[in-house]
Amino acid sequence: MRVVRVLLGLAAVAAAAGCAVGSAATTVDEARALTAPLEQASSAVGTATLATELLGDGRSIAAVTDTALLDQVHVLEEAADAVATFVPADGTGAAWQADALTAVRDAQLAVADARGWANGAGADEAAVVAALDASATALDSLTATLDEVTGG
Amino acid sequence: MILGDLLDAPVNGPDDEPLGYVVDVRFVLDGPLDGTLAAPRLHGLLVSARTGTSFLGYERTGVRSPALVARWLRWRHRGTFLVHWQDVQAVEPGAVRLRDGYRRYSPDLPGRPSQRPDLHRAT
Amino acid sequence: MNLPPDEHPPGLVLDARLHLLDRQVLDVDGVPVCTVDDLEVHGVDGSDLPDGSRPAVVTSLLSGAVLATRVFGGRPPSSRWHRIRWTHVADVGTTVALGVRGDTLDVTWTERWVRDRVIGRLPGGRHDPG
Amino acid sequence: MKRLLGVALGILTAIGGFLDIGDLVTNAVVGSRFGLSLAWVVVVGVVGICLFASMSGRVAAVSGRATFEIIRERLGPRAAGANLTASFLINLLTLTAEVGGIALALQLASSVEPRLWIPVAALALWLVVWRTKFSTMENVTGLVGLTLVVFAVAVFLLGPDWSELADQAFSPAVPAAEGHAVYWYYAIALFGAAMTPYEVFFFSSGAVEERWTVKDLAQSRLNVLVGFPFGGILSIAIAACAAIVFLPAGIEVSSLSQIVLPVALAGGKLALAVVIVGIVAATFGAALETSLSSGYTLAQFMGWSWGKFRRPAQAARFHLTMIVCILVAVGVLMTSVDPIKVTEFSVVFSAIALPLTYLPILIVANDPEYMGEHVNGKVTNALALVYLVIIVTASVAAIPLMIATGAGS
Repeated sequence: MRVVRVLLGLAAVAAAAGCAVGSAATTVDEARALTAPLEQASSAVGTATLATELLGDGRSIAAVTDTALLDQVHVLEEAADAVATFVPADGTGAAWQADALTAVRDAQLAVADARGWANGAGADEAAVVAALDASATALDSLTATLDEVTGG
Repeated sequence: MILGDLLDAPVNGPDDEPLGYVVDVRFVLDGPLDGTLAAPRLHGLLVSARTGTSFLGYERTGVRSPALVARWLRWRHRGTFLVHWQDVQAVEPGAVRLRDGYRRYSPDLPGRPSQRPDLHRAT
Repeated sequence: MNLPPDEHPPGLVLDARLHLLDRQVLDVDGVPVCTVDDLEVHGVDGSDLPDGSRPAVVTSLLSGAVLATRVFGGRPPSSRWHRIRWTHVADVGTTVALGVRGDTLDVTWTERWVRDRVIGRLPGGRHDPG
Repeated sequence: MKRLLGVALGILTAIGGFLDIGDLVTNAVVGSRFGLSLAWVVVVGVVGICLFASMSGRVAAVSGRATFEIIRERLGPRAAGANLTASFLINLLTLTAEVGGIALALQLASSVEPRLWIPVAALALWLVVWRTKFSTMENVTGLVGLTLVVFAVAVFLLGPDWSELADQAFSPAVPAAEGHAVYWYYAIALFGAAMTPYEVFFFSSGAVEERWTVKDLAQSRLNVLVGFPFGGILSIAIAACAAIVFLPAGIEVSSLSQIVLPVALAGGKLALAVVIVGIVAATFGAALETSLSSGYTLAQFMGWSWGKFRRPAQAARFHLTMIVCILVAVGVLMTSVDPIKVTEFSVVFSAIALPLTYLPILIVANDPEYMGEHVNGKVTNALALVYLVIIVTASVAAIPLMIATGAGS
């Protein structure tokens, strides 16, 4: 019985800790909370670029690239969700959130375009890759800005 | 009676002093012939001060390895003893009582290294 | 503390928990039947509640519904035991071997029910794999 | 000549059968986040599974008793029942992950969404369990699974900076971007992926299925001691592929489609086709092993008739158990749960449950009543005790680490 009580106690502490992160108190915490979904989004864009280039070079088949891009659409959805549900404490945080949301939305657009191209719809490879690169650059520079705040 | 009635039952001495619990029941295949085998005759009870843990037989067999596991389990069940069935005065609901002048024996299994002689090289 | 050694009994020595309970029971063809969940003990005079005044012997292996009470405690109603008479036991080693076929025993009724109602009715269920 | 072929076949199927969805996913995730700095865990895990599998195989060959019969006999109904509950549920979780893995791999080949593949995969799975001979099943999935060697080939084709990879592997350090708790959490996940308990249920029951005797001990030892380390090398190759391509780009692996991209980069369409075939074979083989393990564990605990060498009607409850488990796995997957997430949980829970199966096997392998002169030697026991400590430590640390790291996120 004692073990159960200790476990319940631990669970309560863990839950409380989880809530504390949800309502970030300091600017550093805010920056950190936004960095995670941005890194997730860069990872998705990086994967999408690789999958697209492989198909363009004839090293991948359409089904694999299509699946890889679809998986990245889901990853970006998760990232966008994390940014959109973030509650900023002040004006700086709100501005960061707006920038992050734009960057992630642009990434979603770029990956969706890439998937359209992989399935033979419009655009050309160069344009698709350029859009992905631009999105990656935007995500990276925003992450760099936030990193300066967190000191990471 | 089923064996479940005996196993883990508390054991009391002739003056109702608690001695421990029945951790196992020893049978010997020398009862009256029943089918192809002799019926297992109830030979005695193994009594330990502790109950509720699996002791995996280490306190009764000659197995000494792996050394750490064997030593720990033997230590947990130190003080286990055997009493003969003849020394059991009564099996009451929830308790076993021993008769006056009962004797304790070593719980070691006599001469029983392996039931698979085919697995031992001829010595 | 050195206890005197027990006299060396003439027959094979079996500790119930160590050598009988939870052992696999195999029928005469080597087919698994059940595990030993409990043992039924009677006095040699047939009494159901023996004590040390007269010898007692194992008359049956018990299996089936006894498992639940062994895990969760309590005493099973005797109507729900499945008995395998000791007469049918042919050998005791790392398994308990019977001298009869498992299909003839009450304890395998669930196996037969599942075979007759489910598995035996699916196509290929009664053929050798291959 | 025939004997030599038999030996080669045994080793090759052991290599091909070593990898499953857990190894694929965990190694790729770890490679993309930690490089090769956790490769040592794979080595520790492979030595452990060699020790554990050869011990349970020896017990099964000498005594004819499979793992769960022994667990029940040694631990009694209560402890063994708790053990069964845990092992059975984790095995079911692993089965679910493997079936999901088959569907994801087929999606890679077809673009058809996994939910449409799941029932197809499950039906194929059941048909093989129902009708195919044990040895055919083992050999075919094992040999086709060997195509995963393409991961090792890909590492060479990618032309990595070998000194950097060696540096990661031989002087492991926690990467700057990751915390220590996360590092150790993934160490436990990798250990669980390499030492999944179902492999032991399957291995010991398989020894009974194939009627191994003392005469087959040398062959079985060879299969394990040569086959599993090669399987371990393939695991490290998967991590290396991810470390070479994804780690510098800051890409985190979260799907099966990412795992095959380095192979495509290295070897083009042909290599890609080969790796997809390999993943289908590996996950299908592991799905078969886990389906059978669900039947083995329950039937052996209850004392039911079991085994693929019998007609299904002669092992009715065993076959019914497998049918129900496959249906449950399909039901869970149809809720659109992510099979990769299921996999990540299944390997960690495997690590948690390891001591439950490991200890009884160790004790019986020392019991002359079962083993006669084939009891463990001194060296085996010394090593086995070291592993007992490692396994218990990993098991105890797993849950706190899981909570502290939010399951590695």
